[in-house]
Amino acid sequence: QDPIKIALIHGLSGSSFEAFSKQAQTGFEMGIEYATDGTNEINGRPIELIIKDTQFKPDVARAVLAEAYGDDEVLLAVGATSSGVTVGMLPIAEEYEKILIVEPAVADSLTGPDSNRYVFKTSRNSSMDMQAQALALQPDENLVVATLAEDYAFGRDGIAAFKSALDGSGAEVVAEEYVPQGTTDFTAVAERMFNALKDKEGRKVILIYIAGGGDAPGKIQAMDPSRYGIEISMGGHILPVLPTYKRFPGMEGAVYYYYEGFDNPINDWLVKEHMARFGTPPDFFTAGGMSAALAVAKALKEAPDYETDTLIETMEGMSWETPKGTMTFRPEDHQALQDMLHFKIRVDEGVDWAIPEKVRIIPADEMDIPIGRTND
Amino acid sequence: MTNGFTGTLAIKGIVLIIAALLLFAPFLFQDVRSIEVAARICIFIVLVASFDLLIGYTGIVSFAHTMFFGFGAYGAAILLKQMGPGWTPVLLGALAGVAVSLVMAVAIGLLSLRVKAIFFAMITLAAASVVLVLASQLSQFTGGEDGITYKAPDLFKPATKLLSDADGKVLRLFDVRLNGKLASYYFVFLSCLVLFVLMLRFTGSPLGTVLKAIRENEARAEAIGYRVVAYRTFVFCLSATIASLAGTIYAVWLKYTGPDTSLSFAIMIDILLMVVIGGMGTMWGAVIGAVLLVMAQYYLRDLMGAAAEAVASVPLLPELLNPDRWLFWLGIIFILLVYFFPKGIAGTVMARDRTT
Amino acid sequence: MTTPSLVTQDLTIRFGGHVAVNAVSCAFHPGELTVIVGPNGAGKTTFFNLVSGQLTATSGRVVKDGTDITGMAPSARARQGIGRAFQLTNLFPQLTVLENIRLAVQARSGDGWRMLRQVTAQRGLTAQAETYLEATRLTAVARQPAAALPHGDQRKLEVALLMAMEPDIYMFDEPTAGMSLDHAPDVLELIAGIKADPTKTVLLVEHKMDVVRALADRIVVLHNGELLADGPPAEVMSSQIVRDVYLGTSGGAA
Amino acid sequence: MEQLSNILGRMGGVNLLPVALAAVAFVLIGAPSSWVTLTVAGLAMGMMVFLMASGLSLVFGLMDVLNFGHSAFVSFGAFVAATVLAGLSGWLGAESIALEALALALAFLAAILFGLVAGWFFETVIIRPVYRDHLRQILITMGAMIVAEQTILAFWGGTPYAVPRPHFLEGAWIIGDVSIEIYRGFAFALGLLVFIAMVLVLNRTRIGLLVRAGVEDREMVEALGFRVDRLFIGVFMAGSALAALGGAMWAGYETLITPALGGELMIVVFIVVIIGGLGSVEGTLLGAILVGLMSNYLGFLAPKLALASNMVLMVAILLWRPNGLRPAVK
Amino acid sequence: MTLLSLTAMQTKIGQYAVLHDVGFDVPEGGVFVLLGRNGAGKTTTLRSIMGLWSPSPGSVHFDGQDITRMHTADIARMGIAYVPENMGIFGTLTVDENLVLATARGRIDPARLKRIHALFPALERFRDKQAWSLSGGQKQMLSVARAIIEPRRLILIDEPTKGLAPAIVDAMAEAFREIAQDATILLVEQNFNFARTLGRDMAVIDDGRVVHRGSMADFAADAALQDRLLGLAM
Ligand SMILES: Nc1ncnc2c1ncn2[C@@H]1O[C@H](COP(=O)(O)OP(=O)(O)OP(=O)(O)O)[C@@H](O)[C@H]1O
Ligand SMILES: Nc1ncnc2c1ncn2[C@@H]1O[C@H](COP(=O)(O)OP(=O)(O)OP(=O)(O)O)[C@@H](O)[C@H]1O
Ligand SMILES: [Mg+2]
Ligand SMILES: [Mg+2]
Repeated sequence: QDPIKIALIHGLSGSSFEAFSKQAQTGFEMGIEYATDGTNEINGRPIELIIKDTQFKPDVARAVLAEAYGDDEVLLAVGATSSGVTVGMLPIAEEYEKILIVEPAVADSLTGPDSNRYVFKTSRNSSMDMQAQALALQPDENLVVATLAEDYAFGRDGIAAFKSALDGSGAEVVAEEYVPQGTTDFTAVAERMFNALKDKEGRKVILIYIAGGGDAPGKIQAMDPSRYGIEISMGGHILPVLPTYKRFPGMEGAVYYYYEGFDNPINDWLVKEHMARFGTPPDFFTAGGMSAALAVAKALKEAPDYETDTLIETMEGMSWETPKGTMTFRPEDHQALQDMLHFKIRVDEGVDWAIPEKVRIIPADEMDIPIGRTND
Repeated sequence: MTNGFTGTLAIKGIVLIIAALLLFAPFLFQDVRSIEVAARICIFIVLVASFDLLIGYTGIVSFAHTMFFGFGAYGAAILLKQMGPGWTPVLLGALAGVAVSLVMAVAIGLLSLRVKAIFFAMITLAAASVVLVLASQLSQFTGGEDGITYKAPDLFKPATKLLSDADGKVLRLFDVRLNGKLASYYFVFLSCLVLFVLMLRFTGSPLGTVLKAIRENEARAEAIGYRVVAYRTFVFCLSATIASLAGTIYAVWLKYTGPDTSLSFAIMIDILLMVVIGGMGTMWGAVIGAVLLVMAQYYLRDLMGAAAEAVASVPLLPELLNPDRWLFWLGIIFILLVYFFPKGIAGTVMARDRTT
Repeated sequence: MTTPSLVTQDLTIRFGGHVAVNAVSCAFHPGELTVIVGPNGAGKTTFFNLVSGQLTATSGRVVKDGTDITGMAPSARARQGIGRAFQLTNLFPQLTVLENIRLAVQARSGDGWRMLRQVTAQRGLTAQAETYLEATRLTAVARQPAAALPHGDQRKLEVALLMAMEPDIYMFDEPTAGMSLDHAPDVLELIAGIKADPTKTVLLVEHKMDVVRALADRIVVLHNGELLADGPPAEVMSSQIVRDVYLGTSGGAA
Repeated sequence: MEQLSNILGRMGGVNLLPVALAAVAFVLIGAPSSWVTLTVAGLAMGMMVFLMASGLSLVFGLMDVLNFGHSAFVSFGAFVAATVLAGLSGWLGAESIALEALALALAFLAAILFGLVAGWFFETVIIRPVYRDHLRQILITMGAMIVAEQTILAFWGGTPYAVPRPHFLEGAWIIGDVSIEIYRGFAFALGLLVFIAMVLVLNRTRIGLLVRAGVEDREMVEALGFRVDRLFIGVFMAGSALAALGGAMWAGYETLITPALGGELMIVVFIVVIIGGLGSVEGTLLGAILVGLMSNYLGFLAPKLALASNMVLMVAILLWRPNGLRPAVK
Repeated sequence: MTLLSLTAMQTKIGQYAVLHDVGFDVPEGGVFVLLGRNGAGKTTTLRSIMGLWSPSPGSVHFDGQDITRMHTADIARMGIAYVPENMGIFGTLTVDENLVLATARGRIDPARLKRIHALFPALERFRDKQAWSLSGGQKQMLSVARAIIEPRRLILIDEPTKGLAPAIVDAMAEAFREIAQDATILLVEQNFNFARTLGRDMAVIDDGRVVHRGSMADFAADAALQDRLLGLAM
């Protein structure tokens, strides 16, 4: 039987984010394994994974994606890690008229106007992060917020999404601060936010939305915002970063995935197998990769034939089970809508990292994720 | 002296072969990746050669070369995005890119009159990083980190039929479809060829000799009557213009422009690597360097994968040959090259002629 | 007497508190060879630097053939016809001897800005350059990089570069320093040849008294940056003050 | 005019720049507590940058070697120190200040040792063939930087690495409305110590002179009876050790580090060395403090401009003084 | 007593054989003069002694010890000073710093410094000036001063009078005579008149070979020999 070829296209060298790519690929492989009960076959055809490296360069990514579609004749491709690289890849899918599943790149724009009907996205987007975060704050008239984000599209979009989630709740954003990417010293901006908040009444929160390093929360916490009654709020993070959350016991926020936060058979299997094989619990990108694989597997099982158009029809509106519950590809822009985890930080000296304990699952339909693009 | 020029001949021969391979690339290698690689090689040859005008011929160390490349790329990209596909935006974009490049080059060039070479290098580095940040901040024009995708002129659409047979299907020549993709490749190839030949003429001209003299001994060049400042500013502008044009060509070819394809420091490092590997101060070196490094970027990984499998039973070796560590090896090879072939490949081979 | 081709008026330069050249006014005429002597540090090289533009005067003027060139860049002065050989050898080390010379010839022809014509096609240029090599007896080493020449030959190349510029005003700064006795005559002969041309002005800094005696039409003595004496060789050399500050007891016979 | 500059010169000349900057900032900021917080933070940040830049300045200023691989020493220093701290996390949890301090000292020592060894290796293998050749230095050290970054990736992986920090350095001193991070105070003290040590060594011994002379004419220094090769190795090792120490210090400040850390800091470190002027430790300190203050003040007053502040500062200073503020070499 | 002895030195620079056969003995005390045309190999000989090039085959013995393969710095520490042809001045250092570097302990003997300043007054006047701004002759003085700032056993001097004013040349000759009281000087000179008054023994190099050895007195007396070996046309 002819194998079904799938290309995994991620950045595997040239940036320290390569570790995330590897998680995504591990997750994908485990997802296929789970979906095929270890046979690695769907409808009697073996799955063949072709792995390619974008080197975190959009031009290289375009070339290897084109190669996957054109020379390797894969059925569909999955990728990539960084948003910029992935944006560059979108038109190639259209050119070759083959499906591209975006995972784990985050940006909203990947399902935006520049995207096309060949693109599906299983990863979350920034709007989900920030809306979930806003909901986790349980906003009301009593809430005053200062926001801190990095000064580029990702940061500004995130804050916009956050504000739109606060709309109508009565909560007030009194300061919006943006720092250059790569900022490592937050004293100045913290002073600005303190000055904006300290004389306000109510629950005062600094919301931090910074993807890069720099440890803004830790540094602002070190300036003791509690003396003005200000608390810090931020979303959850990948496991390697969670040790730094030990400084924020009791903090509440929302996160894409934490292995103890989701309770379903797929996640149980994933956690158990991952612990057994790698000695560590699965992280964001493992779960993401697995979700993408499960989507592919379901589509392949259900589609009557493997023409691209048939697959697209099958996948539009499709719901499937993942380690973090049910996801659904929204028909309009092919973004997978998904649940998020509302957590509260618990510090346990016996655990190396801070534990984001589940408060509740924020169901997908509670969030109002803007539609990026409408099909034709 | 008599058996002299074998080295130079060898290098020229290799360059000619490369040129022939590039000319027939679409017919010789019919897979997708090869064409991408070939186009990238063409563009980087021009980019590296224009950088060599600065570093190799005139002895100016600049880290702003990708900035000029980026101006050209973004010029075309933004206009193609705003105005839709067509030749006017490409031309206007090229012009705009060159204009901005010239303004910046003159401004930076005038600064260079006052400060030491190494400080000049740092200023260019600073300018380049400011532009990089600007590109990410002015996201409404530049698409920010994510860059912009757009459509190239209709002629280059893969669906365009250059020639069609009786049924209206695209005609094939030696099994190669004569479609827009092919046109696009030859657009890249020919424009790069023209730019490269122009630069070749520059370096062989009296102007080229003056540049070398400035590199060797600036004060003495001034003393025998050359206005060093004017010459330096001129090459800086010239090299910026060519880099900018190369950027425009790349933008048209790629149909995507973003910081990582046109502005990032990684490209600057690539350019430096290519110049050094090929050999500074000779245009042939640019060709050889660009070919080798682009090939390495696209194939070294696969090669290492194969090698790692081949030695899978040996301990440690497969770990070291892990394809994801290909940059490690590139770095090592690079150090060895600088160490053992300070003049680069072309320079070393050609230097033999002198000593015989 | 002819009109002077080069005039300095109150030429002065200060380095911090130190006045290296102090109000030197002097005129130089075509067809005349002026030797500038003076103790080490007297300001001879600095005076040359002011005339050829490597340094800019603190005050005073330099006038060539009626044109004020005080503020001009060295390259502009070179194009005005002021040529200069350096005391410390100052060449294009990695270029060959021939290329070194060709650069000077080309500077004069004004071809430096040509971008599309090929050097190899300019046979005339190379031919001219070769005549200067012959004149300085450097033909044998024409294809060697300048850096590989022994000191004496580098000094000759320094002179050859100046010859190739064909200026109106030749300035030699100790051209024979470090040249062996069998090489020095070649250079002196060349200088004598230029001196014979009534349109050329020659300035020469030299410490070897036999050379001075053989060539000088006129001697200018600098001391502590000031013009101490100026006149025909015999007169200047015999003056007591020159003996005191410059020649010393042996009268330069050592 | 001349008189004015004379008076200024006697009062400290360019050394007054930070004071002037602080004075202007005081007027613009208005709120004294914010001003104090920012000034102290800026000074400490400057000191931390100085720690990283001092090694580069030493190697760049004295030996005229442009070491782009310097960032690799910074990253390595950070990771080595972080690894030691992680290994000793038991001591950090033990709530004993002495044990915590010991763990910290050991971590720094490990970083320094690593810097010394790596510096020795780097000088002998990478730098030795390219003395006096700037271009090849830039190139070969960039190659080395790539290799070093890949090595870090291979050893520590690409995921961010959390750095445990002794408890006694956590938090801040709060005085009225002013907050001073304790860690910054520590950084300030350490930076000052390093600065004094360097000034003493360079001024009390001929090392500085010898190295500069050796760069200019290596053979002549040897002909005067000095082993230039050993001297250069020594200086290079010292420079690398300082870089590693700076990296270790930075790791503690950042608490979450990635292999890209050194590279990200490199531009600011280069700017500091250049603003300060080549070859002078005093200049580097001055440059570092200016950069630290400037970014904090601008970050408060006009965050939009903070991004370009370092670049603007560098270009302005170079236009004013083409050789930097306090060049040791003219 | 022979202080320095060169035997059948051959030195290659890159692939050029420069010295083919250089051998002579320098007796202790006095001035030994090495003559030869441009490019004959005089500088190369001095550099080979200093260990800056390495002769092979051939050997250099100093005070009975083989120093052929020793490191330049160790050779210098044996009490050999070198005044190179290009003067080897450290331009970015001041005049005084140049002198300090030439001492073993970093301290200058004030008496010696005084003598040097008396000999070369310019060095006193410009002691805090950066050396690159000195005039050509002043640099030459500094270079010689560095060689004699401490007592040495052997001083190699390459063309010290080049570019010096006659009065200074006289002073220099005087200085050398004085130095030669307690040190040996190996002097490379083009200025034959200068060399003649100083030298006791001498050798002539041509094309990398020693073509004549003998006493200066004999050589100075033999005009035909001078003419043949040096081309003394003047
Ligand atoms: N750029 C400079 N900066 C400071 N001082 C300088 C500079 N150039 C020259 N001088 C000083 O000016 C004086 C004159 O130097 P100059 O080189 O003109 O002397 P010279 O007459 O050519 O001597 P020599 O015969 O030794 O070459 C010297 O004392 C020198 O130190
Ligand atoms: N670095 C070098 N590379 C190649 N050849 C060299 C080099 N240095 C010297 N030579 C050659 O070695 C020969 C001897 O040179 P050397 O400098 O010893 O001569 P010299 O007797 O000191 O002459 P001069 O009186 O001109 O200083 C010359 O022919 C020269 O071309
Ligand atoms: Mg002089
Ligand atoms: Mg010599």
